[in-house]
Amino acid sequence: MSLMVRRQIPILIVFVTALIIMADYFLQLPPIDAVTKKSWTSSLVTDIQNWGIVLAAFALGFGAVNLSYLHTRHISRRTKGQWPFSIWLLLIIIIFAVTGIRYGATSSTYSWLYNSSYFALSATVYSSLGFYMTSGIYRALRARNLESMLLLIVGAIAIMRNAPAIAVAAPIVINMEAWISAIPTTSAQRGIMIGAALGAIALGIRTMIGRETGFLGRLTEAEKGG
Amino acid sequence: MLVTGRIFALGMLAVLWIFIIGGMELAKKKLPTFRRLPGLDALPEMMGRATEMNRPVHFTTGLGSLTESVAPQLVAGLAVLGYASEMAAKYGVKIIYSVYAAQVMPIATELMRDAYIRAGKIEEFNAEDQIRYLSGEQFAYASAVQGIAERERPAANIMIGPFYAESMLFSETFFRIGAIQLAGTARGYQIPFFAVVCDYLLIAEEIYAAGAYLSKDPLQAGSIRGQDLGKIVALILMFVGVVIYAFGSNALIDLLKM
Amino acid sequence: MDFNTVFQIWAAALFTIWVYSIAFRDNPFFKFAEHTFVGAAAGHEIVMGVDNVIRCGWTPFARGAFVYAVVFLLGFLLYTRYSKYFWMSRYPIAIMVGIGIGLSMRAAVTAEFIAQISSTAKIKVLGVDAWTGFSNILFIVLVLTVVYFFIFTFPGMHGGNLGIISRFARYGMMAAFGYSFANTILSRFNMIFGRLDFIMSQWLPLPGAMITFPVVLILLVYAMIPAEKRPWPKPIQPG
Amino acid sequence: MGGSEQKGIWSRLENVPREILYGLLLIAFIIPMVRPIGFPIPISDESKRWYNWIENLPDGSVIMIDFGYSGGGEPELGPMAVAVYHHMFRRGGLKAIAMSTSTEGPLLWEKAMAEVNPGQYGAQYGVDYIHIGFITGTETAMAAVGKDLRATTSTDYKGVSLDQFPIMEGITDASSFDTLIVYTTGGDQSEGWVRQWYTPYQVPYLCSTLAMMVPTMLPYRNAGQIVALLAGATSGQMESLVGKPARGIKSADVITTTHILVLAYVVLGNIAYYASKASRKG
Repeated sequence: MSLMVRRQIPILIVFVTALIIMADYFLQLPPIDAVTKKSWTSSLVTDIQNWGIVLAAFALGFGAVNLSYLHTRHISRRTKGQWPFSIWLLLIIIIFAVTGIRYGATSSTYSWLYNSSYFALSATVYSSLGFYMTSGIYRALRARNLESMLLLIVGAIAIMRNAPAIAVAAPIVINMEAWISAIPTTSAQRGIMIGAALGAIALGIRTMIGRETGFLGRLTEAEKGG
Repeated sequence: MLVTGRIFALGMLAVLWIFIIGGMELAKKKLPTFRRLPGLDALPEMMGRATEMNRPVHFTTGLGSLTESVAPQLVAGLAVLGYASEMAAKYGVKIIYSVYAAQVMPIATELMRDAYIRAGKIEEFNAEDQIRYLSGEQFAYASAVQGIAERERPAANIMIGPFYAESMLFSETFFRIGAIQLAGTARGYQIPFFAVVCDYLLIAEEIYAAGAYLSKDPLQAGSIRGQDLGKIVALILMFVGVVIYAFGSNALIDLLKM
Repeated sequence: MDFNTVFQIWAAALFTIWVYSIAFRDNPFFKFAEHTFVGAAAGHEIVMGVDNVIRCGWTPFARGAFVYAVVFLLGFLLYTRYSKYFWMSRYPIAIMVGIGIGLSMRAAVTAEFIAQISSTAKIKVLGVDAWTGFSNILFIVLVLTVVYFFIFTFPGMHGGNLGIISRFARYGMMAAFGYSFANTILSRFNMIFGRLDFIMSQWLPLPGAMITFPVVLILLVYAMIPAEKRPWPKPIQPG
Repeated sequence: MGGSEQKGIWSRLENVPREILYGLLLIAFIIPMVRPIGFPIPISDESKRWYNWIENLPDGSVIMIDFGYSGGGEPELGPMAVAVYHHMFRRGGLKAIAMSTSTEGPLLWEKAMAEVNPGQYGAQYGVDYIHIGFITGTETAMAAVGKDLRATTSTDYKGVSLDQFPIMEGITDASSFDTLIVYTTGGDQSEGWVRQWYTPYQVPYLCSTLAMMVPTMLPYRNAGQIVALLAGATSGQMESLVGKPARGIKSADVITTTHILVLAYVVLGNIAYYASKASRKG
């Protein structure tokens, strides 16, 4: 009974929801509305999708809850070199959440807060990887064998094309890059894409039939035993 | 009742459904055999080098947890971890696993302990030192891994799982300290960095194959078998399509448009 | 310029410099910036989550779609995952996962499987000039070999002389990765340009910025020195 | 290979400290910013294709725009979005309806609109353009808006009812739109729009992503699922076409100098590698 409620029914929900969403796309199941020419599944799917959006919106709080768990632990244990930062992190979460909810996400107060910190930080954090790439290029981009030679040559041509002045000075790189992008890159990426699509479909099938249960999260005692 | 323009897609989905479920059922009786994965062949070399230099081997499965959509990549990474641990134990090399998702800790501990038992070297296994939970935040995790690289100078680094922006950071750092590297991820944007910097590579779907091959899990191996059949269908369709299109027939393209 | 704008520029500029310091070495300023980033991201997600619950859930509810009361209940159940009753969170998650799988499977089979097959099958190899013909044949061969490369459970397909197929596929993929790599450089450099442009055209012209700039850098370099080698502050000795 | 013997110049060159590599890179960034050179920008066929597509849309066309990028992508995609807005407003007769699949979207949209200043073209909020807010769920959001926009959200991003805006008259679902423009930093988004809008509804799709994402999107472009695919980094081209020089054109100098430096690194690194390998043997 307990396994039923705790495990089988959720898996059944996944199966049925996915099936309805797919059926609405592939089939026109009667009864069909005379005016809109839409099947009965259509309005049901509209509803399910909108519920999904509201649920996903609820789930946006997970990040904050996870961080709170982690960092209150750091604070209570006084983890060396970490706990003052943990306090600051929790404070920032609260400041953002309170300001944003109190004044609204597009209020001038909140956008001031956003522009002073989050925007600057998120714009910078990922760009700092540009530095690592540079030393990676210097040290590792070597023509060691045919494979790495191909990688290097193609990369160098694309780098030249991406620099506007080089492309103007030597227009041939424009044509070369166009060919590289249209022929070898597109075709290799297509090959990878076809494989990945099958992987995604297989994952979907395994989840629908309850063979891929990662989404269930932690296991209950009964499940661990069984 | 079938929606025109989507009939072939529905049929294809049904065929794939049969392939994959059939593949899993058959694999329960007999595991499919796998093609050689050149990336995995590098492991003995890496272990040998670590023995020679008397330095550890570092292992990471990247970011992501078992409840996200990248979970299959993490599972594949863990399967390789089990295999690499057994080999490390046999060679007498210390293997360090850097953990990102806390939930992976108990699974990894069990996996590595089993591996050491299989190698008959359980007395050399020290979970606390070898399985290190670093952080659940991307850049904190990344800088902690960098710290391990710089302090303990592993002779080899193995990265298999879902990697994000930190891929370049890791591969560059371990390259700088002279570690020999094996990397694999199915996250397309990160493969190029691994391809540039790392010595051995598992490309995209290859990591799932590696995971299934090493873990001998019939569900995964069977699912891959089913996908392979799907790829063969794709190959046949494309080949036939190109040939008949060259001779002026649109038959296949019309069929796909059904 | 009003105080708010000036403060905003100063804060953004300092955060930018502190984040870049990670390229050289880990240090407390980077840690401070990083924790601000992680906290702000989580806080921002809450704000947008609430915004969405109100606009997409509360508004229809207030107009009489009372079924949303159930949805709200399910939404709160998501948070049982942190409690003893975590299995309750599986119900809302099952709905989300079901939608996700349904949407992705029904479209992926067309967009990423059939459309790609039919686009490949439509490529002309006859009746075109020699170069186009060569390019097109190369294209087709690469698609086919790369798909072939990813067939794992038929080892016979890769044995003996057939190994050349996979090798060829790897060459094609390596070329593609080289192209991606170059494009990533462009992306990352563009981002760096954006931040440096901000520092140079917005922050440095402000009064005091030119003097503060070197001070910030010196402090950073100091912070990068390992704690035990720093004259001050001394690290706290454990025990 | 012994460490005791003196290290040759090649091996030293091979192991240049990264601080020097980064320092040179910073210099390559800063010089052209201090003294702009004004390198020309060649305009690609793909940029022209995008430009002409918008130019040739019939009057009264409705465009869905996804502001789906995060702050990290702003330096690349912001200039592109601004240039395209300039184009749409200057051309006139188009309805630009924006939404966001990324949480930062609405704030970045406001930033972009402040740069565009639609008032200079006489464009009005709610009449010529609007933002219907961030909608969570990524592909679920795309599918829901495509199936029934009004059922998904009945307000704009500030919570004002959509019924009050003339631009929303007759807009019901994906079939009300003539073109889809997406700016995004996420692969789930750029690919998701192909799956959830192009595949079921065949809405023509103009896609602008980070340069690093372009290669993975190429198969869609080749199969005709995307009309034009542009890296945000090429926004300088769009700015020239539109005649509104801004950050994109400004970046051209920097991109050139830094890319030349990178090429020099590649060459130098390889020379050092081979030379030190040769000297070790000899």
